[in-house]
Amino acid sequence: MQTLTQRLANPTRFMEISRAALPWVTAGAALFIAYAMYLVFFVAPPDYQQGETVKIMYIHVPSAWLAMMGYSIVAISSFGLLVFRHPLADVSAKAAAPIGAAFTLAALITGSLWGKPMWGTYWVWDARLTSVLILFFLYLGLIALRSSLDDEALAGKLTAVLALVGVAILPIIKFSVDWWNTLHQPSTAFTSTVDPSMRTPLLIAAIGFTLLFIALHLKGMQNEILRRRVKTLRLAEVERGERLFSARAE
Amino acid sequence: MDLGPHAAFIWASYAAFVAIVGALIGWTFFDGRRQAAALQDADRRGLKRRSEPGPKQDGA
Amino acid sequence: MLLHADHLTVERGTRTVISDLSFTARAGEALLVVGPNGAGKTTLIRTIAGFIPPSAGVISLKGDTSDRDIAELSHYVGHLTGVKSNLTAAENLAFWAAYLEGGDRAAVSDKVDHALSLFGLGALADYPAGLLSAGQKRRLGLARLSVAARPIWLLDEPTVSLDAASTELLAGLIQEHLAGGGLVIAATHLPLGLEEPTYLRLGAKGAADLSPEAQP
Amino acid sequence: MLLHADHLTVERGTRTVISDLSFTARAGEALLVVGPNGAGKTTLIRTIAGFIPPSAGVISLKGDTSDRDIAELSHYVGHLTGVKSNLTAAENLAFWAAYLEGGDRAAVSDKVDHALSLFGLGALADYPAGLLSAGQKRRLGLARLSVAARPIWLLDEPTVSLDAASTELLAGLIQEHLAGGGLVIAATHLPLGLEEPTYLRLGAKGAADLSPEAQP
Amino acid sequence: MSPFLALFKRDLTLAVREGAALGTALGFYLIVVAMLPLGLGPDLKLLGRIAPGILWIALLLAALLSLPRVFEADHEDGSLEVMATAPLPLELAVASKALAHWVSTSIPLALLAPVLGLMLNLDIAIAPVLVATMLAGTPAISFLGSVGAALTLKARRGGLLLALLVLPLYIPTLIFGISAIGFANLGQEGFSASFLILSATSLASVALAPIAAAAALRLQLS
Amino acid sequence: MSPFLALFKRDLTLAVREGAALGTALGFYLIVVAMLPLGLGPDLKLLGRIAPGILWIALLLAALLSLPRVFEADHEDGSLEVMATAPLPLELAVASKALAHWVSTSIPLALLAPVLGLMLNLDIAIAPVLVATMLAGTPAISFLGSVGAALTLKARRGGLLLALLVLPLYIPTLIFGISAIGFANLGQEGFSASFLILSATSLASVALAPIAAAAALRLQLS
Ligand code: HEM
Ligand SMILES: Nc1ncnc2c1ncn2[C@@H]1O[C@H](COP(=O)(O)OP(=O)(O)OP(=O)(O)O)[C@@H](O)[C@H]1O
Ligand SMILES: Nc1ncnc2c1ncn2[C@@H]1O[C@H](COP(=O)(O)OP(=O)(O)OP(=O)(O)O)[C@@H](O)[C@H]1O
Ligand SMILES: [Mg+2]
Ligand SMILES: [Mg+2]
Repeated sequence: MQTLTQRLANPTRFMEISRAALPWVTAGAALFIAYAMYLVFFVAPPDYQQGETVKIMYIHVPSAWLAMMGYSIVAISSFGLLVFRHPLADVSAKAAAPIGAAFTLAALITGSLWGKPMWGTYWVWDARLTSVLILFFLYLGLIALRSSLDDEALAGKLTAVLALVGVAILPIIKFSVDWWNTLHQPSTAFTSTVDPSMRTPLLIAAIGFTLLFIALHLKGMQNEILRRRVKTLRLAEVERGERLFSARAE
Repeated sequence: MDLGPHAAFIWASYAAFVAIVGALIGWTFFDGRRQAAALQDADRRGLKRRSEPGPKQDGA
Repeated sequence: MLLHADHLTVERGTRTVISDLSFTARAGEALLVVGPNGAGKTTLIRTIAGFIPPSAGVISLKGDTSDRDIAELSHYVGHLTGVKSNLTAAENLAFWAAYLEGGDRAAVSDKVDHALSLFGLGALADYPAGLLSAGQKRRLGLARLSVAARPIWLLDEPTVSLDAASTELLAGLIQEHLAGGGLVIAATHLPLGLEEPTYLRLGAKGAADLSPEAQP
Repeated sequence: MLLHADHLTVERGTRTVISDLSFTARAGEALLVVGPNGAGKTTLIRTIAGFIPPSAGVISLKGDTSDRDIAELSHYVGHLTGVKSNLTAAENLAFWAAYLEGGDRAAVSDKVDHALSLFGLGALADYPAGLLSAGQKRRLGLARLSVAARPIWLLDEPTVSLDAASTELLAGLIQEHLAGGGLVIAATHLPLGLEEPTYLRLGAKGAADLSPEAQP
Repeated sequence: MSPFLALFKRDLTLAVREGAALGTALGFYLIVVAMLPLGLGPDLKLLGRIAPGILWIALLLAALLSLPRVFEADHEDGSLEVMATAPLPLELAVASKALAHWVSTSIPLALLAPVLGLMLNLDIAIAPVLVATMLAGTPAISFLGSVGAALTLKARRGGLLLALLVLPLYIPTLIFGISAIGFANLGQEGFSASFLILSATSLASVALAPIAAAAALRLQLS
Repeated sequence: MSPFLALFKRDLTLAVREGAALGTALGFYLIVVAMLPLGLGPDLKLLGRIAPGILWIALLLAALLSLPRVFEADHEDGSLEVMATAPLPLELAVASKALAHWVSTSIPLALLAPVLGLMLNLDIAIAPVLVATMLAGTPAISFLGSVGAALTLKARRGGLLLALLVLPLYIPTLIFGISAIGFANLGQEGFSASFLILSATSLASVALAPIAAAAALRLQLS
């Protein structure tokens, strides 16, 4: 049987563990990103077709991956909230959404800026680009729905329902390039077609940005837990003020 | 460093990326500070109320 | 100052809620409008405030009113509090102070501080009003009465969701306002604890009976 | 049949409204849930109806329930009437009869006629429900109880806006339902005029006291 | 009469009696379409070319914005609570209501489309195909929309938020609806593939959307 | 601080704190614009040509649908009643609120327009003119819209009805906004005439709309 206090104990343990882990994750992210940037700008060769514009790849591709990973985290957390009613799941879903949205935006913008020199236009309406745009809309929808409900517990659960409805977008993004013949690069997923001189920096950048994502997610969850504690304390203060004031009559 | 004819696009995309991710990091950090301060404030008020009786009342 | 209603008739939808009602309220006097549910108390207060145009009769003001109409000389406090959840208690009140009376920042903030501590909300000044309890929100709404000076107070069941302490506080405030030459018209089911109020009893059919014995 | 709540705890928002409440309601017995405003009466009824998932504890049914859950075996009558203004009284009831129990047109229309005359609405059968008064609408909502047979009745302040005659009628209906082996759980501020009801008194803190002396 | 049918019939009756709802949706459709030539200039050739797309998108918006009332009314008057304790699963109740919305709003909008097409110089030969794709695609609109309507039942900023939540889900319907029309212009082959996917999208929505919508409604009743 | 400014400042503060409202409007704008290429096909030349019209019409819809909250919130919490008994005439209060809506919603939408234009292959050279016409024209949107929002304050189905009432009033703004852009493409002459009429329309709305909106609000308070 779980009471309110027992449920609060769980986030407390999360706070302890995440506080210990956060500096290490942050440091790891910084190291990997710094090393990747060194490789990108001073070591990696230009592509024989794309020239130096291939440097955009090292931020574009990790952004695109993290955009999808972010939604996966939201979806898994939503599932955890609706099915197991885990109190941290809602915190996780809420914290992951803006981070995922930011990386989706980054993928869209860097992709557009890559598209102009490569395809001659900032934007084409092909399946992958469109599906990433839809992903961005879904993120916006999640954030907007949550913020337009006053009851936070209800807002979390309804947002979770929406997140699960939208989860169909992930396979569409992933396989859109294979299903429809489009301008965009098909998924190579580190098969041998990519030269190691470009694969290594991409891999290192991807690890670095993923660590950054994790660090931001942990910090975001901590912030949210603090916010909820503040709210609880303030509500207690408000009730207390009410009691003290009422006592004046007696 | 020579980034060829499309240098502007490369720099623009890195700049946009840094702006977006930087804003995200900055906001997360700032929000953390704000919540921590608010929690301290709320804690302090709670403690004060409990240890010392309020000025006008506290017969509850 | 003197507020006089002359053969007032007010209709809501197809019903005549108040018919041929005349009464006078004087400065320094509290007029309590009483009567059963649906008697037309709210309707009367809102008619005086100028929200509902009467279908016959007039409400007029005599005395030093510098040609302003009743609405502008009145504080109307109805069932809703006029409090924004996303502003702090102090911000809410500061807005109403500036909106209702203007004045520079320092003057506004003095008035707000005074009003908040008067209504026992000083400790909660910087909390978002959405966190306040129903009674506290209600008090925040009533605090408007003290941030802007208005000769006429129109109150519709002002004690709803107030506890004993707040009710007493409000009664004191009303008494003070009356002593300063103010005029209070309040719809209420409770005696409010005022000294010598006048009662205006509305009947089930809008017939009125204005006498000291008509008290609830 | 026997409805048993076991160590029930229900939270609303951050507050624990009902904590560790256990009680049993038996077929043929009326359980009246009483207590001050905010004690959690509505919360309890809605929890039994399955709208609010309890944070701890279970509510279980024993007896011949053919494996259906409590919600499906219950009539829930809350503060809202479930009446559509743009349908006539008869159409409203016919819809609920068909929706709650199905059946062919003739059967439905018989049930509707019977229920309408039972609740004194026979003359108003073809009036758009929007024109009915608050009490008449309420009766139309209650008439649902008699167009579909359900062993459990969950009533939340069923006498609100009912006059004396209708209250009596409702009491009779409840008594009849109990006599037929039904089970009634009602939140109420009034005694309802039932013979020997059991009282479940909810305190300000959700503490419960189940005894005949606990009656209001 | 079965509960499902009873609810369906009630919702249709109400839609007919509260005729203004349908009128408002049709009026909105009309005016959005009428604004386009004003915004794009009166080049008839251009208009005729983009007409199917315009008609589809305006129809999406009109159907969408008429959706919130689907559950709001039942929530406000307490019908939803009674439905949640009835033998008919809430999922089927939602399906019945979405179906009623389809019949009472989406179908009239689809039938109005070719008429508005005249204003946009739509090729008359396309009109039957246009209506056919709309009839095949709009069930997805009504059913997916019901999820959005259920999610935003208690939300502030109803209309705009609903659109933001639901329009992304409508994109496949839009894409295949338009591509079916495009193929019909050229030959039969691609048309039947697109039309099949369009219908499949609708069927999938009809099957899955009520589950999500019912879950959202249950959460809000608590 | 003057009452007018106090109200303006409060509405802006609320808009910032309830940031999601603006986000929802921007998101709606984005998604409506994004649906068009999906409906019209990815022909970039065609898109570039119709882009200004599309951007204008979608902006109208987004601004419009974000309007109802402007008065609803104040009505629900009783602020409107207090404002009706304050020294500041209700007309000026309405003007202050419409101005706040313009600053907090219409301006961000106008600034987003050229970014969305990129997706529609809008000629970059037009972008400044587009934004200029939108800035000149959107006051009419916010102020005329406030009349609609005031009229539909208590109506159910707010959004759709509001759109039906107000969109016809937006037509002059749309026509002159578009024609100003068209002229700017060719030469300066016609542009300044259209731009002047556009600005005049806005000024007239700013002057007259608050009177109508305040009258509508007073009726609903009674
Ligand atoms: C706004 C436009 C763009 C968007 C939304 C976008 C989206 C994506 C996404 C979602 C992925 C991850 C795919 C996966 O892991 O399966 C990806 C990968 C990739 N993108 Fe883009 N992209 C855009 C523009 C471009 C452009 C212009 C290029 C270069 C010509 C490009 C080259 C790549 C490459 C090389 C990969 C890695 C593929 C792999 O190895 O898996 N993208 N993009
Ligand atoms: N907008 C309206 N349209 C039609 N009738 C109305 C309207 N508002 C109120 N009424 C009717 O007018 C009568 C008087 O209502 P009013 O609210 O003034 O009563 P009251 O004395 O304030 O009652 P209470 O003590 O319940 O507050 C009631 O019968 C009510 O039904
Ligand atoms: N949705 C909710 N969110 C948070 N708190 C709630 C919610 N609903 C009710 N409460 C709180 O739960 C408590 C119990 O409410 P409930 O409605 O069950 O009381 P009640 O016994 O039915 O009172 P009444 O006699 O006034 O009907 C109250 O303090 C109320 O404020
Ligand atoms: Mg009243
Ligand atoms: Mg109750």
